[in-house]
Amino acid sequence: MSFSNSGNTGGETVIPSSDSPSLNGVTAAIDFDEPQKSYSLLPKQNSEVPGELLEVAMGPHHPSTHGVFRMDVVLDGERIVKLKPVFGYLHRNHEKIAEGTSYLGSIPYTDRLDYLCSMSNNWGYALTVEKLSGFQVPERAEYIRVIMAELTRLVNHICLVGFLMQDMGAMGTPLMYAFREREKILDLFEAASGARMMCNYLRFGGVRCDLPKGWLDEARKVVENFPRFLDEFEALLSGNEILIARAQGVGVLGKELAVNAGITGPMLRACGVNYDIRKVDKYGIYDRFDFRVPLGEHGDVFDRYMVRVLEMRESLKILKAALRDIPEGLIVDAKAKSRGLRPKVGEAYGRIEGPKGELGFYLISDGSANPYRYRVRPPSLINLTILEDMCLGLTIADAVIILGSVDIVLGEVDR
Amino acid sequence: MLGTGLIKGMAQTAKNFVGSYQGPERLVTVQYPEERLAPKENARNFPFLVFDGDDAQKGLRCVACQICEKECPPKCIYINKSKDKKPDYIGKPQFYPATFDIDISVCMSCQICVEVCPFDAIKMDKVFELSTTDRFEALLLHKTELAKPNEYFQELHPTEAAEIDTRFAEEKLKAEAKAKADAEAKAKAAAIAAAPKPEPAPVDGSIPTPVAPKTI
Amino acid sequence: MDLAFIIIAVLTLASAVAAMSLRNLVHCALCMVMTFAGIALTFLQLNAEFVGLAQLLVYVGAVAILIVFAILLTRSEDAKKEVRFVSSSTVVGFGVVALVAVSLLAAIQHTQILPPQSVVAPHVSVKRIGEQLMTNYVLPLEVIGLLLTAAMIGAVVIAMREPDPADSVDVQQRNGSPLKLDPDSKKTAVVANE
Amino acid sequence: MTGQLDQLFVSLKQWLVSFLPQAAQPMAGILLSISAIIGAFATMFAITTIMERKILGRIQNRLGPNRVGPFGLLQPAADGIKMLTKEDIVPFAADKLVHFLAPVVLIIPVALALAMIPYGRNMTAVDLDAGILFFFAVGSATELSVFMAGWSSQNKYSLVGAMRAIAQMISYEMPLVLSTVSVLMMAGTLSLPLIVQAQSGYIYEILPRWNVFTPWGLAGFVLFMIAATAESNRAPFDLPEAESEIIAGYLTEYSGFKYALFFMAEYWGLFAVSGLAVTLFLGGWNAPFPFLQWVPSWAWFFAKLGTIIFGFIWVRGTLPRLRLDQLMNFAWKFLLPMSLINIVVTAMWHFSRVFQFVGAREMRWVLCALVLAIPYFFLGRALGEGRPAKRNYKFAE
Repeated sequence: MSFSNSGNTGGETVIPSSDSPSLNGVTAAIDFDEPQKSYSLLPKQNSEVPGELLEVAMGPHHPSTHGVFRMDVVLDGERIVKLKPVFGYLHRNHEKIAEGTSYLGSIPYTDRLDYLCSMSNNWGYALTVEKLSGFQVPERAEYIRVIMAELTRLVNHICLVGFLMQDMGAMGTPLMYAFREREKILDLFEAASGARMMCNYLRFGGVRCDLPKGWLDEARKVVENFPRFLDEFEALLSGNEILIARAQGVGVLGKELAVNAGITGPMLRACGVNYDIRKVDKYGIYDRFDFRVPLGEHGDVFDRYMVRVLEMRESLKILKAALRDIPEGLIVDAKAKSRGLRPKVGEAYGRIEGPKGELGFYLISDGSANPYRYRVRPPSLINLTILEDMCLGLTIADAVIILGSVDIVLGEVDR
Repeated sequence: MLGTGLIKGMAQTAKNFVGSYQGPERLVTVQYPEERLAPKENARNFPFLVFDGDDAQKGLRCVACQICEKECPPKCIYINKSKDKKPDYIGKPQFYPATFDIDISVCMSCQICVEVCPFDAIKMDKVFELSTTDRFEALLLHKTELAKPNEYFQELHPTEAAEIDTRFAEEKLKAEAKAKADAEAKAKAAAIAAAPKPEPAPVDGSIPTPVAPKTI
Repeated sequence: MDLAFIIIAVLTLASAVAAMSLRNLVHCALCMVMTFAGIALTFLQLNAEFVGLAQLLVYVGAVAILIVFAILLTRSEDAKKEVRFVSSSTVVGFGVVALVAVSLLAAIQHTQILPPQSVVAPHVSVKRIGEQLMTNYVLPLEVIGLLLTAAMIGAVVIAMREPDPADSVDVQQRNGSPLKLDPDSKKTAVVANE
Repeated sequence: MTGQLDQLFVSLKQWLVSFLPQAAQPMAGILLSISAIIGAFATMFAITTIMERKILGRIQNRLGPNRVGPFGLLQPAADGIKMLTKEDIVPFAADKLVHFLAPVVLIIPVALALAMIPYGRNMTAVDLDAGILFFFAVGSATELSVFMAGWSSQNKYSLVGAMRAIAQMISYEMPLVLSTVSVLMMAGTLSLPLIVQAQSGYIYEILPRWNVFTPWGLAGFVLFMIAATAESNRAPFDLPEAESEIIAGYLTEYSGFKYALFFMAEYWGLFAVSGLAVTLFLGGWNAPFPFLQWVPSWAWFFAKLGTIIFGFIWVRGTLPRLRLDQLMNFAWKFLLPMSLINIVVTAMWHFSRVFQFVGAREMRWVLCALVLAIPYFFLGRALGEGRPAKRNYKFAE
């Protein structure tokens, strides 16, 4: 009988969570020094909760954990009394590798952080290196970067909504529609950079190569058709009673907790905090575009969904303007060099508004060809930290869609 | 009222169901092995080595400078420089790669080797049907498998290839002119040498400048 | 005796014995379901369609599930304790069985065996059962209905979980410890668009 | 000629049986019916799986399976071979006997239920006086098998799935049965062929007299279909096997042919319950218009069945899944009151037949529809818990 704890499925040794509930236990989940012992989240003396508890390890090969992520969940019936995110299954040593590689050599690795949004990852890293070395980005390159980053945002948000609906059990239909549109944008990426997902397109002080002939017209066509698709998408989903019932009031995240926990991106804006680095930092040429930042009010799953849909519409505005105004000219700073770059001693922190939140890169240069320290601030990881706080008291089904609405990519969480 | 949103959604899926029979706007699937989309000009997959002329090994543009080996982020290129020099495509003695292996099971198709190569010797291929049943040997490509003629490159990336070819042709012209000038100078010098006071002939700089290819 | 009857009877009895003697409670419950089904089949064989189907619907469909649920929800850890086959309760059990058997046999002995009647049983259709229930037996029906309703309300009251104040406070605190969010503020913040 | 075509299978059976000695004929007739039903529905199962994948594919703008055979039509054969040759894995800790019995216990009642349905004129395998009662009686046994599967697998997901399934099936059995009550009231019988007969004939010689074309019939049909979706564990009520939440629910530890049996039983259950819906509400094997009566009755039955299954697939391709508590709320707070109201409306309809003045028919229609629509509106609102469906979003410049 599996109501008892005898059949604990989690084999790993994990540090038991301390008593304070929020924001703990999300770092170093696997302790290699501790001798292997059987581990359980269940309270020893089961006095506080009546009835028997059931501990379930959801993941790392669970269909809805978006990769190799694990949630150790303690259930009372179907209600969650405790939840512990466990990750690290996809750790690839990105930061340490980057400290042994040249500045240029890290760009392809940044593609693989959040593999849905390689263009914005490139930009975050390039921005940091430009800060460190003082390269100027030419006009045309800035426009190209904005176009690519906003297209990436479309790709990411549309996929996210598809995945979220998949978690809600919609048989993949919204996901397939999302992928149909994503394909068109990926074609654009391929035409410009040569690869669909691992673009490796941006360079310090510009972009790697100019846009091929006719690319801008193609892009304009895609951008023109996208709103029609979004309307259809919203007709399918936004008014759907089941979606409303499932999403409204579920996984509510308070403003204060969100700010305290360092949540960024659409997650934060869904709570009603007006914080968009495109507006705050005005990096690149974002001050030239007229766009608004949609804000939610309840901080629940539905707000997170709607904020993303609205953000796509704003991105389309930016894209339209950028595709109209893009000038001719150089695509890379004449002074910039990618090979053998040795920035002067110093440190820099560059951040961009990635589709998932604030994507930051922190670099310390000791004057050599490799960075002395390289650190990524991954929005996925930091947005994941409050998972337990959003899920407590709800059911497994809710936990699955809350995880879906957080929008994580395990490549970025574990790096 | 309860159900309106559901019915709207059902209407959307019905529209897509019908639309998928009406043309490629909604049904975007391509039946892969039979139908293929034309690859984009910029598309890239795994690197190959370009050679000029007919002889794959003699005409290799690579001079084994090992920059790509050093810059490759996942370190999947293995080069052994030759001991001897081999006449380059314009007859200039250059090193050549005694071995040049790329482990495409490690390669992440980032194109950095292409970017850093000063000789336009390594380029990206578009072939993607490379699966084999052998994980090790079959995916470690050697110099012989990697070498592809310039014509192949011209086919893959016409714009870039045309640019490189014109540059090479110009350089070749320049080099020929220079060689001619050198020869003339030599002849002159010889003539002068016959005269009482000989003058040293101008010596070519030691820096190997990329020179024009033999033929295309 | 008909072959089908023998099969059904043997199965029913065997599963009844198994339901009593098996260690695993769930197995016992499943065996009991088989007994129920066997009884239902016997009814069907006697052409008592309605009773047989009602037996199936009520006992196999509802009672069995109820038993299974009860076992799952109340099962304690020490259910696997070794039970001695011969214990005082066994002796008592055999005593009860013997008493019942003796009294039954006595009753049978004292009854005059009825002459075999003609096989034409009155055709009892569902319609007739309905008519009977709504005319002659309407009072018992209503009483039973009332009783069941009362029982259901009682069950709902027992099962209804009091909204645990501790829980909601907990969640509230998690969600906004520093500023102490007013629990009502959520409602006021809703922007409705009818 | 049309009559012959209509009675094709009946006369075929009689012809085949007539070769046997008199004593063996009844038994042979029964066996023939059984094998015909099993064969027909096994084929139909195969066709439905491929059609479902094709239609879902088209809904999702894909092509669906098209590699095995012409247009992928042999896909079910390939799937069957795959299922048969797969290793049958039984978890070490599982209760082996119960684990083995669960799919068997599931398929028996489902097959029994299929025997009840009138597939055409004179085409009912078992014509019981209390046919519909039998249908529900055997249908309720499926819960047991789901419990057996979930419990015996010794897997937490399986157990959660089984609990969900049982809770869901018990809750939805109530509206399922109650929504049929109105039909039984009007037909005055529990026998399915007689219910079909009650729906034959045409109003004004052209409009079919099906139950679905009355207010109570339409409401009953919708309620029945919703409850049937839940009973057969299909989207959006597929919580017991919600793959994004509990892997595959009670099927998690099943593989190979046992899984295939579960799968088939699920589809057979779907056919049975759809067949019942056709019988109760869509006029069974009756033709929709008198001039179409030349089409054999069984063809009409299967056409209607196919339409209903297409509807199931369409819903599956569109709607996301409900949560367990919402599912329960929906059953107890919406479907149950609505089906009770529907019974009242049926009684209204029945007794208002006495009025014979001009326009009485139309008035009765409107009145009954209103009595149904108003509670529908308010119950629907109550389900949303007063939550505003539309939200406004602010924008920061």
